[in-house]
Amino acid sequence: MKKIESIIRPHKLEELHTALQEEGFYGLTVSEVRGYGRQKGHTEIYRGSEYNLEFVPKVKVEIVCASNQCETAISIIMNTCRTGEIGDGKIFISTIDDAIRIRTGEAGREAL
Amino acid sequence: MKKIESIIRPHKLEELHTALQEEGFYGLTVSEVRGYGRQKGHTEIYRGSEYNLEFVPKVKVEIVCASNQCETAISIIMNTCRTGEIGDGKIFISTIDDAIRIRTGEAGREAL
Amino acid sequence: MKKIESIIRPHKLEELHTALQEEGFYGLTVSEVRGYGRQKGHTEIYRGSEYNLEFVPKVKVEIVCASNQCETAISIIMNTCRTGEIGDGKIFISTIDDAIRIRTGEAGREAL
Amino acid sequence: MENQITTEITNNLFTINNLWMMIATALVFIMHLGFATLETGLTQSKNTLNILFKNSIIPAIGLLTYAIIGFSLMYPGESFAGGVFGFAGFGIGTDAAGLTSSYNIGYTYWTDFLFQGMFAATAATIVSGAVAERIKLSSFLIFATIFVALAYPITGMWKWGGGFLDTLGFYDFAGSTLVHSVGGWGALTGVLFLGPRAGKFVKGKIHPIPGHSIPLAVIGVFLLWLGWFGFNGGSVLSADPGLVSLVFVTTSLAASAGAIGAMATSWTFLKNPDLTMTLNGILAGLVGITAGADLMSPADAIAIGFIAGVIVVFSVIFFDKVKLDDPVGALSVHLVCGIFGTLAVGIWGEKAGLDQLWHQFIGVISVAAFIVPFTAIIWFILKKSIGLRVSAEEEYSGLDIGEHSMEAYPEFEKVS
Amino acid sequence: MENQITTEITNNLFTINNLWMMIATALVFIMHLGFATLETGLTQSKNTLNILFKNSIIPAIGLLTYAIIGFSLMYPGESFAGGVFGFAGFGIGTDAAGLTSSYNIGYTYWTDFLFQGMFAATAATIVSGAVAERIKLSSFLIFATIFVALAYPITGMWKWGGGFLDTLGFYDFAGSTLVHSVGGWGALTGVLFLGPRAGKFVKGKIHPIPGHSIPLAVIGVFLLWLGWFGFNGGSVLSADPGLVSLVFVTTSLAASAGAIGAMATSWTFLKNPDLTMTLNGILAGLVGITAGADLMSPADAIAIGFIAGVIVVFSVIFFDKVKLDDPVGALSVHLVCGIFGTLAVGIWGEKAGLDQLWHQFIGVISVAAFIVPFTAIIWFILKKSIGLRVSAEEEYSGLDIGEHSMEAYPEFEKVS
Amino acid sequence: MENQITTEITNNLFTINNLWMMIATALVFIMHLGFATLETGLTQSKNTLNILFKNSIIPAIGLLTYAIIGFSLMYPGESFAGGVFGFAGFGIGTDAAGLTSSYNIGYTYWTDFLFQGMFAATAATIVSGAVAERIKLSSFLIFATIFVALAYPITGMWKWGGGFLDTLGFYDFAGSTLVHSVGGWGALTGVLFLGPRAGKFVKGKIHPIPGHSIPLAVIGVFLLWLGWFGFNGGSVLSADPGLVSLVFVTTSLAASAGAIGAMATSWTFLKNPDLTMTLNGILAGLVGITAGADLMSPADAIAIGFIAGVIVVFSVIFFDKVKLDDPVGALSVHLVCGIFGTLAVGIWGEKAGLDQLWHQFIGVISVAAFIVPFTAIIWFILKKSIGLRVSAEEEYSGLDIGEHSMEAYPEFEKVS
Ligand SMILES: Nc1ncnc2c1ncn2[C@@H]1O[C@H](COP(=O)(O)OP(=O)(O)O)[C@@H](O)[C@H]1O
Ligand SMILES: Nc1ncnc2c1ncn2[C@@H]1O[C@H](COP(=O)(O)OP(=O)(O)O)[C@@H](O)[C@H]1O
Ligand SMILES: Nc1ncnc2c1ncn2[C@@H]1O[C@H](COP(=O)(O)OP(=O)(O)O)[C@@H](O)[C@H]1O
Repeated sequence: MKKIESIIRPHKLEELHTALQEEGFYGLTVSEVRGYGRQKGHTEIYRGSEYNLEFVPKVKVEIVCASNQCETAISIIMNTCRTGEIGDGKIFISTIDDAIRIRTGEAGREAL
Repeated sequence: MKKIESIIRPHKLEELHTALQEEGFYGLTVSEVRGYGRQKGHTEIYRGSEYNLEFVPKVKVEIVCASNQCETAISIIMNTCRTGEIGDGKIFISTIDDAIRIRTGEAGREAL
Repeated sequence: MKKIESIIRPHKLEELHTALQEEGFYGLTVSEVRGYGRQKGHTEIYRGSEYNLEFVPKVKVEIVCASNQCETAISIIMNTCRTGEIGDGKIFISTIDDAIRIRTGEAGREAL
Repeated sequence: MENQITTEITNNLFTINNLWMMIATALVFIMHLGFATLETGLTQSKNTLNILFKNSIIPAIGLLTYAIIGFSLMYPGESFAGGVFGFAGFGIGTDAAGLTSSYNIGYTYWTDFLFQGMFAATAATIVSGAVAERIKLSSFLIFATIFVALAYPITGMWKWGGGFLDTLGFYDFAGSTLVHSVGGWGALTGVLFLGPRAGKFVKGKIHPIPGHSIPLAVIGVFLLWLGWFGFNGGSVLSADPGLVSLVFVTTSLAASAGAIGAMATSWTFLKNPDLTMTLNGILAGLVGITAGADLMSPADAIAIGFIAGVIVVFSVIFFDKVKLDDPVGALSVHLVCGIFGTLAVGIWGEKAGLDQLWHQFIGVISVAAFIVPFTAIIWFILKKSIGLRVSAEEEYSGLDIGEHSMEAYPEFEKVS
Repeated sequence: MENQITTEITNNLFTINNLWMMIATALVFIMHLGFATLETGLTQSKNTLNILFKNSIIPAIGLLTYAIIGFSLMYPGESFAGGVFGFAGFGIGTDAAGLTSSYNIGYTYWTDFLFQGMFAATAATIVSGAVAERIKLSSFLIFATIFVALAYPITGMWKWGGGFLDTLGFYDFAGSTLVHSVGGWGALTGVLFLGPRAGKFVKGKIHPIPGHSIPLAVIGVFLLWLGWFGFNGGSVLSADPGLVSLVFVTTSLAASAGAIGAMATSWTFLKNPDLTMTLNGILAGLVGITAGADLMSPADAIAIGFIAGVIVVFSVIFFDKVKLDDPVGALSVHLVCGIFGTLAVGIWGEKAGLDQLWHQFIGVISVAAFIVPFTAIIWFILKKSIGLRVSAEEEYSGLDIGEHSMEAYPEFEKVS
Repeated sequence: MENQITTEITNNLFTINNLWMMIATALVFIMHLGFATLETGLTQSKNTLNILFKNSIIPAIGLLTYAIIGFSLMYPGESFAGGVFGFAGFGIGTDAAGLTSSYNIGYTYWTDFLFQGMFAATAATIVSGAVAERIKLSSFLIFATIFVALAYPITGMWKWGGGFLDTLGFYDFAGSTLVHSVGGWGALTGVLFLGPRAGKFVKGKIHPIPGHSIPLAVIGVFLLWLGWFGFNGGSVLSADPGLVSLVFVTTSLAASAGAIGAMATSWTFLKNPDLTMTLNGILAGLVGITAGADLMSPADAIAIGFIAGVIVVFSVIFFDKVKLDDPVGALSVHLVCGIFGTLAVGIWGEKAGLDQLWHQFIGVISVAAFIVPFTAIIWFILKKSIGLRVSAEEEYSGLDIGEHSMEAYPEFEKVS
């Protein structure tokens, strides 16, 4: 079982989750984050003094799926979130030992 | 060492963390997330136009604990957060290589 | 490839990210979390009734880096975020299977 | 010639007086915004739109029902029969005389209607705060309509319309009883029928549910104080310089002393300089002075305000203790301090005396004796028919989504 | 002696009248805060500072240009030549006579200027809401300056300055056409030249972009209603008790009926008691009654307000359907209900009749025939020169950062 | 008969004048809400409740101390001895004559007290903004009480109570010096004793700490402008049509020009149309015109306002440069522009001339010579006794939790 964490542009979220649903991914978790990579933030000015906001608002999308679905998920993300401009974001893949559905107690792939 | 990430109903948080403390789990991290699984969001109407909010507000609770405490933690979560209705949430378990307490530099189980 | 998740005092963030950039870490993701460990929250009073806010506002900083850079990152965090007082926070290290840069499709260390 | 001069002088006075009464009307109007922001600030963000909806529609309901029926019920005039009930017919309207000083030296017929109509609507608003965060929108709107159309004008007539309380010698300058207690009693029965919000009292313990925006609450209280210049000052019913300016002073000093009283009490007894209590203290002082604002010396006003400020703090705690859940403190401010202010007329100021105290007491009791059963019956019928309370699920996810399918702050909810 | 007495009596009346007109001026002033908070509440938080910037600078631009040129254009007086255009020279100023009742029994020269100047600025504010969230700051400021300096006073003169519409018998008591439609037509051309906000209409579907703070919107509407007491009440141009108090009543009843009309319509047809529609309903009622607030009976006012409240809901939906993107509903409230209110003078009240209806229609058409091409030309020139619209990138990240390098709520954006 | 007629005519005038003065009082009252929201908007959310607490309690402290001692100190009247100090005894009260035109043709005794009392409280509020986000609540409350009870009325008497500055020929129409600079000097010593907020100046660099809510700041500035109609317009001390309406015009034009001046300056020199600067510009124009609002032509008012708007921007930057940390710009607005406005009376308008400029200068210096050491001593004693500043830990986590164990926006903090 894999967890695919992607940090994307906030306004791409709607497209991404529609595409995921169409391809049969029926669960995801989203949170608001800030970060930087190649893309840095901007300069703000307040009452005559400048300051740098290096952090850019992003959205983190977490998808837990069976290992064999991992490729599909990644390609959906690449297709919907890529603009070719700096700031498109990153995907991190890691391994999940187990998943449990609280309502039923089902575990493993059943739980997804 | 394991990380137990659970996505639960926001109003269950208080019960959960009281129960965890009683059972000797003295640390956790919470964040606000949105997501969907079986449970989808609702329809909103703004000035005559409908739109779907598929995402449901949830709370993510992260508990890092020794591998042998993992079972206990999970059963506490199941006991407190299960209502039997769709929307109870999910638990994801993964492996943590190491933990460090910043204040003292202690690592491993000492750090928890 | 490792993910270093540290839960730190919010006002240490600026120092930390400046130090990281100086040492050549050019990417990170930040989110607002609440939690407790040794450090608990405080008591609030509203219209005559007390209640405990056990959760303390913290910031979670996630850095994904090559395994051999992990030590350096940790020591930067220890140096900038440690005050010696309870509440300094924790670091959790875990393994990342792969990273992908959405813009270019590069994977692995190239993507960081 | 001389006649004409006298007429013109009278006309000028009439124009001045009427001008003040119109401005007082506008000031009372802005109290509705004060109530709206205060109630919003002291409740949770998930119910914000719902509360604002009620507060936005109440002035409309209040003015329209007052035009159709309320004004005639409260000031039946000629057609008035007996001391308890009178009715001058549906609708409003006047002949040319209603626009001259022969109607009243203080105001025209139209000003009269609008000033009184603005008062009427405040009574319903008081209820809205106490029953917030759990009442069904439709039930509340029906209640509010009946309440301002019937309950408020009927008791109002007993004193201001020349009814039996007026004959008796009961005194209520600007409505500690006729407006604030009336609203307060309706709020009390509402709270009793509805029960507390989910999560407020768990296993015998009080769980505070903090209001989501203190700035909104502060804006509300300042606007209410501002509006009170019109509420009390306009109740002089003319621009009489001595009387209106005295009322301005007693009103402001009572509000000030109420703030200090509540601050001191919360700081001493609750070990916390509690702003929400201090804000309630300002309102407590204002409600407390309302019944006798034209009778008090500055020292009296300070005494009444200060005591009201102390009372309101203990009252809030008391209602929590007895498990009556009132999110904004409306019972403490309007009911408890409304009664206190009414009685205060018998204790301080020009009319002080045991006789007067007794008349004041009769007034308080009479109004309660009508409003409590009257509103209880409405609540009861609503409960048995369409239901009073939203579902537990709706209460948990908020009335904004449940009743309106909208949110007050959609960006906090939407990820995009 | 008698002479002196008569003078003093007249002076007193002059002082009263002028006092009311100054207070009315202050009330119209506060409408600018009402517009500011309403527009802010109904738009996204990332554009909040930008909207507030525009609304904070508009009164300044309005009053200064009115002092320099507008007042002379609108009320050219003596030097007035022909029915379509007149100009009395740059700047303002008066001799001693301008401060006495020989200038006008209702107000001094200074009061006259300031009351009219406050009106002028509102016309530009109406545009600001409709073009929000995508217009370049500099372009808007240039447009607003030309609009209040030239367009508003020129058409205003046609009626209030004694121009051809006045001669014709066109009636517009407080500006349903001269203020609200004028602003509305400018808003319409602006929306046409700008196009919709990114994401509003995607693949033929309407994607609502909810406003970020309903409490701010409610504060705005209440302040607007309050200000309308001065807007309509001050348009009597004296403190005449009968007329001003009638205007207060018709204004309030129309607002109330507008609220009920919009609530009922949205609840029935959209299956949702929509607060933003109800708020627009209040404003619709106010705009609707403005042209004939002094001519209507209470029943007329209720009819006009209610219909305006119904109209505004369907109008909002209509503009969405035809893909004209107006974030705050300014077109529906000010243009559509401004036209309706103007025509209503021919349908209800003292002047009702086919002749009057025809004159009203001519007035509506004449103003449109001037404002639409005039503003279209400004928009066009701006578009071709410095550009009208911010970049897509700026629109996406917000005009606050793009135009001002600042944020309205920086803490929500900064992690620290 | 004629006598009676003359009396009635005088009474009417008295009633009109007093009515205006009461309304002006209500307008000055609402300035307190303006200050409250402005200061809240320009500071961090973690200190919001604390700031609102201070602003909510200051009117109470101000009015009560003014009733007990301030009014007698400032207007000692008969018992007045010497040009520097006088005292008419504790408390307030009047005989019947105080309610007639024999007290003053412009207002009753009660109106007099309340209008002046509302002014008094504003002086303390000015300090509150400058010392925000780090001062201990108890210390501030003690300071504010002494400040409004003693410092403000003593210097106020020098001019308005008929003291030596009045004799000298110093002119300060509505208080550029007596209110704004007085508050400003108190703020300056406070800022010096307190030091900057943690994190404002780090290693010689300025780190801006942006205010958390621009909408609140805008609401504040509009309410202050509104209140200024009463502040300046009421300082005519009657409803005199010519004078009050001139004051309305000069006040509004100065505010407008201040907005344009600050906008232009920030856009040109800081490359940024900065809304907080523009808002400060409006206030700068208002403070600048205050000393001579009744003496200026429209053109003078525009000049004064514009220059004040330019000054305020550079002043804000200057205070940052010299490391005086003033979160809301109170020093720049009230102290710097208060001085500028006072001197402006010698440069523009009816009284312009070197002599007058010299008198104005003496006035500025005299007030500084008293307020600076007086407030420095209070701050010093407070610092040595109970301490001035909250702990570093409390400053970091916010004064709302530290001083009040509450939060202004608890939902952002609570996960549930
Ligand atoms: N090494 C990293 N560790 C954690 N998060 C990262 C890292 N690099 C980038 N990110 C996250 O990904 C987001 C997008 O990065 P971006 O600058 O768009 O990458 P790219 O350089 O591939 O264009 C950043 O805002 C940050 O939140
Ligand atoms: N595959 C998944 N990957 C990531 N998060 C998920 C996944 N499935 C569910 N979630 C998260 O868990 C939450 C609860 O899911 P829910 O619909 O209650 O599950 P169930 O179907 O077990 O009732 C969702 O709102 C979402 O945040
Ligand atoms: N076991 C744990 N699992 C998850 N998060 C934890 C755990 N222990 C601590 N945390 C997080 O780390 C933060 C800092 O903990 P803290 O009390 O400062 O640790 P310490 O005891 O090392 O001083 C907490 O607020 C919480 O968010």
